[in-house]
Amino acid sequence: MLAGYDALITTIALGAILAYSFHVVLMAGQLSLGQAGFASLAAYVSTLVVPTEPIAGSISPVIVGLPMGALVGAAAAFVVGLPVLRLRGVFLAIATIASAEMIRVLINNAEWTNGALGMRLDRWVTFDFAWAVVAVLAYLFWRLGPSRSGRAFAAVREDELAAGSMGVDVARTRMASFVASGAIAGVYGVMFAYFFGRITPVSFDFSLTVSGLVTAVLGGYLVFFGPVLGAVFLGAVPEVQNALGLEAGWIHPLVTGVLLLAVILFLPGGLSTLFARLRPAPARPGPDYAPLDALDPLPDPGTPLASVTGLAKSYGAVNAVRGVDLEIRAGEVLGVIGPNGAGKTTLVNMISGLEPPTAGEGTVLGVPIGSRPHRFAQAGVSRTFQHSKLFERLTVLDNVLVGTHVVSRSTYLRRLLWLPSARRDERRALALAWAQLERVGLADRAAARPGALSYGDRRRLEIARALAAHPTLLILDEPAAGMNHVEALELAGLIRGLADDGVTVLFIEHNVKMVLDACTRLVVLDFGEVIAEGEPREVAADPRVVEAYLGTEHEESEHV
Amino acid sequence: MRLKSTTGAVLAAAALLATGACVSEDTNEASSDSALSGSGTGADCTIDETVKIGAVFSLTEAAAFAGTYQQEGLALGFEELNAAGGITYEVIQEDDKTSVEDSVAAFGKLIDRDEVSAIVGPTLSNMAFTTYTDAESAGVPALGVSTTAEGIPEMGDYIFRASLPEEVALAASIPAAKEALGLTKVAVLYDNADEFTTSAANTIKDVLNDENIEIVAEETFETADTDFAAQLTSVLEAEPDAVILSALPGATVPLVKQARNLGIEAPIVGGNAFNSPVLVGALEDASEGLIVGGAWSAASDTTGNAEFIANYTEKYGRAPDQFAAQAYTAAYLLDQAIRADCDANREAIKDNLGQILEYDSILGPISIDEGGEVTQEPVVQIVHDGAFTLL
Amino acid sequence: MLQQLANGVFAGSIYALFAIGFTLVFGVLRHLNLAHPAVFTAGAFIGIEVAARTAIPIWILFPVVALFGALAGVLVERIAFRPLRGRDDEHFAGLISSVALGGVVIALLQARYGTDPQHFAADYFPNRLFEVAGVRVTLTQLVTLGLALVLMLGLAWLVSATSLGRSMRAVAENPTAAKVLGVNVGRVTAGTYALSSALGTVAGALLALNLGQAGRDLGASIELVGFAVIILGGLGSLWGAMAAGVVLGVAEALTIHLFDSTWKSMVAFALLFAVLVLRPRGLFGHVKVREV
Amino acid sequence: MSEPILEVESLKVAYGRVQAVRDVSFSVPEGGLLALVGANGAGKSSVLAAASGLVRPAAGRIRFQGEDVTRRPAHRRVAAGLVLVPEGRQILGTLTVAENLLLGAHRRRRQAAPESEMYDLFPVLAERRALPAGSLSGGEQQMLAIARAMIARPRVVLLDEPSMGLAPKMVDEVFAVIEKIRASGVTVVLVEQNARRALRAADTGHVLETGEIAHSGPASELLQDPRVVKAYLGVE
Repeated sequence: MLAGYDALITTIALGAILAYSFHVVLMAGQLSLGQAGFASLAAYVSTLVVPTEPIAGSISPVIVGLPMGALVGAAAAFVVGLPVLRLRGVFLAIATIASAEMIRVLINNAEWTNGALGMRLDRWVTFDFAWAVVAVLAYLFWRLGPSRSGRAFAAVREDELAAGSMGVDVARTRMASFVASGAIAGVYGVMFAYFFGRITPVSFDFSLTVSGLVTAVLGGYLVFFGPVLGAVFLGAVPEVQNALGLEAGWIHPLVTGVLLLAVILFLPGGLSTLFARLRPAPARPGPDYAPLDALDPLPDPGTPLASVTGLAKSYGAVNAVRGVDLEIRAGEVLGVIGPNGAGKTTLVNMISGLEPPTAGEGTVLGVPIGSRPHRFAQAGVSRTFQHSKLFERLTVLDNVLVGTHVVSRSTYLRRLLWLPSARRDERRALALAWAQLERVGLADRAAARPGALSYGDRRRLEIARALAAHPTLLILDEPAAGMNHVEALELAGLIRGLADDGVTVLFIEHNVKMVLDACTRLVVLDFGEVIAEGEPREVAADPRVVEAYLGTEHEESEHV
Repeated sequence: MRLKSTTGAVLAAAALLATGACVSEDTNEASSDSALSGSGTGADCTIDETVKIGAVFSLTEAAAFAGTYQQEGLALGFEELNAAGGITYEVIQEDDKTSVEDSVAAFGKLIDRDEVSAIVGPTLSNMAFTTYTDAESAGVPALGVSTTAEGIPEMGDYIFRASLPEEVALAASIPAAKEALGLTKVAVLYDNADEFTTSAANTIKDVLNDENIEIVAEETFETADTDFAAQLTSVLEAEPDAVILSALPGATVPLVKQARNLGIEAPIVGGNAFNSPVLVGALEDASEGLIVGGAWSAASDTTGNAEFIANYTEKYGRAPDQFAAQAYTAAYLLDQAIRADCDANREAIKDNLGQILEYDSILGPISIDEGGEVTQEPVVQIVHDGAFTLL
Repeated sequence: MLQQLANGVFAGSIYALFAIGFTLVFGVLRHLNLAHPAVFTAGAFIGIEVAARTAIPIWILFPVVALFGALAGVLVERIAFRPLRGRDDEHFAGLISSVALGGVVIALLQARYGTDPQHFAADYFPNRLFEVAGVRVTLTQLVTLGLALVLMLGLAWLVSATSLGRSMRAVAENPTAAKVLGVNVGRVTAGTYALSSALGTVAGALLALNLGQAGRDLGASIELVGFAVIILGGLGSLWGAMAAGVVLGVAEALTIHLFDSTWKSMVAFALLFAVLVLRPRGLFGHVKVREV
Repeated sequence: MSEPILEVESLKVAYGRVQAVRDVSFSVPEGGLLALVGANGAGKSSVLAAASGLVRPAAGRIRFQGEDVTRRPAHRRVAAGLVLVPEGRQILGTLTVAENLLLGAHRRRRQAAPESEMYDLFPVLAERRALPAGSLSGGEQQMLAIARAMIARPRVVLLDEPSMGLAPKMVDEVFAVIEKIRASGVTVVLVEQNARRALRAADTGHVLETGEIAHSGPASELLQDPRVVKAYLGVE
């Protein structure tokens, strides 16, 4: 039944394996194109260890080569990754292409590789073996998707800043995706070598990179089997053309090119777009929120949480913040107000690690100012953003689940083995996330994408995501902007409720009524400096504050 | 990947079940179809069934410069044979897109789905090394028409070639050039990213060694390079009597042109890949004095050569090259093998293809031995007044 | 040695010519147009065909080729990039759609011209050899270098002094602000592609003249070096591309002269890698490292 | 009362599912000065973005000089004389001051040095004409942004938060310039957070709250209206 198709089916499997090595970096939003180099290194090195006879009489000797290839690929990716992972976008792409080309030239000039003449090997890879490897990869990605690590990848892809603020170590996640990509590329190299029985440096040139990238993007990264979709599509198109009687020659690449163009232009998530809708809606967990009780207790009211002195930030000639001293104690709700451009956002960005200060020092929950954002998040700082930074291609529930990153444990390896403890940990994260969705009233929208939410709901979602981290200090940057009075009132109630639960809140707001309703203390910034501080109602009545807000006062006629 | 041993085994089993366990059928059985054997022998042989011949050439991407000539040459050959009657051939043409993946898939299709009697191709030796293991294990005779690398016929009983090995071509052209030009020191320039040219360069160095010719400069470049001035400057400084070049056609034209521009006046000697009218057309004056070893020459008065050139040019609107001539010859060689026993079954073709002795082709007298290797006299040509002439 | 330096400069001028069109689009629009190599190749084929059909002199041929190129550029933008505008995967998708379109262009070239390399008639542009201070140069090389300089200067003038150039710089820096000022962003985008592809096709035709022939892999053969050049020069920097092209050409020539030609291909990428790691802005660029 | 030069009818602006402007209608008579005030996120900037063509409205209509321009691209509105000075100034920092001005003079390329007349209006820019605009101070950049709009000889200028982030002295200067523009007969729509200054300069005012007009009336009345203060501060 498969006679005459097995070579085709095996090359499709190989194409899918190659595409997985691109899939994993694209999942984390990295345009890394060095896979051809890692694959060739792995292929050549594996020839040194793969035995020439089947193991125990029947097992393909390539089984020895695969771990070796994965190891070589991962190690090479790590070595290349150390210097290049500072780069992003097209710079990362070109640097990694350069690394692959350098490896190609090295192999071409080396003695033991036989240079351009290449090596002949036994063809130990059969099509069932190749598809078994694809199945393993698909399994790995299937289990990765809804795990804590999988969400971290997605979060880094969608928004590095927000991911960092949720406690995801962005640099480590990027490196992890890079190394995984190298390992899969290594596996591909070994499979390639022992399927075709022949390797030459030219086998791993730039066109391999292009075809891997094309397959991965064509398949799409919305589902774990995207690379298989891409490889099947590209493998099937020539067959269909043959079946339609199109003569071999230029017409084939023309048709393939046009079809590829059409998929890219009309299916934004690649072919996986067609399947992404099939995913089941997230189910509400049982009423058992008991695991939440195991969360660490919050510090007692009055405990000093943060203390900064002389904090300043300038962008070129513009001084956004000039010498701010601030103390935050557990249990308080601290409002920061001030007109547009007063430096409020810059101030909280420094406190949460998004921007390093140009002067000043201090610590927040023991983390020195100037550290990277995930350090603050891990210490218990959680925040929302003025322009909401939601993970737009994740569901509402997944957005909140990313929030649980710092209070959950990595489950991926245990999920692979279906260990009950992994299930328990994921359930706990889920319970935590649902509790937050219910807290802000979004539980019925769990399966939606953020883009489908109203403005106020997006704000609430961001708060839920921040709360999922079980924060000690919650920073809200203009949470009520765009809300109507009713919504704002509800939000004020929510914030007071948080304070009752022991969460310390720092929030920036323009809606002064809401600030007065919710805050225990008020700081007013103008031109990057604190112009007033203290009990909310007193501060609000301060003429300097009124002036800063409503504009300069020349006549004394309008008292507020 | 860590879980390969455990989960992998389970999933492998699952994958096997899912895709059907019927793949490991024994393909090497000598199945013979009586409809493919006819009556009569030699020129009188008639076979009722259409004989299917597979062809795998690179019709697109890098090696299309050769593959399209091969496609045309082979088609012309079988067209003439069909016109002659007795046996009807059908050529099933596949494009390997100059990629190993596609050549393997194409062989799989031809062997199992189309059930061809024999396969001609592929264009590049690199792909032959992979695809011929499939042909061998399936018991399908494969006849190469441009697979000149060392070791190809040795891959199995079903593997043949009608393409002059590069070492034979060079072994002829270098001594001929030495004799004609009195060479004592030469420069060797080759593409070290390509397998064919690197292999040829190794042969060149051996032949030069045998002939006691000194190599005064050895330079390399890569297939995609466009500027060779730096290498050629080094060659120029070494003042060789001749430059021996091992390059694919894409690099040959700019190389020769730039060499002449830089003032290298020494004769340039090349191998198989030089043997193309396109080269002379592109180089015009700069091609004067090029010495080329190969399997075929437009200037030869071998049997049928003039008609071949005329028919080909009329049919395709361009002059044939060596690739076309060799593919054309392959059609006749297969026909010979089939008519020997009036049997187009794979086994019969295999048995008879290895016993072709002194067949008088447009390449001159040609024979294929049991090992699958071709024997023919190489031609050494020199470009004179814009045309290949025999040296 | 002097000859090798000259060799490097000439080789580099071709690299630079390829790269300026590439870098122009990136600089203004942040698109990495991977159809550029195919358009470059098409330029060579079109140049050869127009020359063969009309026998127009070379200084008319190049403007004609540029015209074709401009049209091709507008089409590339319309087909491969405009439909993606505003999508959140705009840049990833643009890479792939332009690769696909490049493949289509190459297939069309094969449909029209077959698989044989094409070439200018030998007497189309009579080549002459000069010897200056022991350095041999050909007329084609001089024309290439000269044209590269003229195109660079022309482009630099266009970008710095004309209204279109000003609009291009405005779009490059801040598309919203440009829109607010009444710049027709759609037209500037099309204009940038037209200009880039016009430069690319002229460069392709020029390279074909230099090589004596053009195959369908002409653009692909120079693509990777082109990447190296635009990064070395600083993405979006026109003068940087020119300087980096020459630096690379000279570095390659010197590698062959001083070491061994087998390491030549390593030079571009080792240099590129080192620059990216040590100085991501490029040797000459002042453009900030941006996301794609 | 003269004919309205700019009319906005039942305007809705949405970003994805986010409704920034729900239903806003107003009109400005030729030569008038209209102030749109309100808290952050009330939708003020979105109204101007829609009016200038930067975003396409989800619903509603924009009429300029009696013609429907709702579907017209931004650059053609500029050409017709409807010009926006965007929030945050959006000057082109790597271009010189003169080049920034020339970009504004897009439509007047026949005229030699069209930017020179702006130097009379904004003497501070004359001194800096050859410097990159990024080196100017915040106030100077704001002046440049306004000058860049005025050079197109607009009939209506849409000013988005011109006083944002400026020191009080600079704010005075900006408002002085707005007065001058107005005096020259150009219609002005002013979006401001600095409500008092804006309303003092304007004839008419609208107070926006969550994408809708909450109060409107003659500016002098709004200035006295305690509900306006409440909209900002939420205190009585």
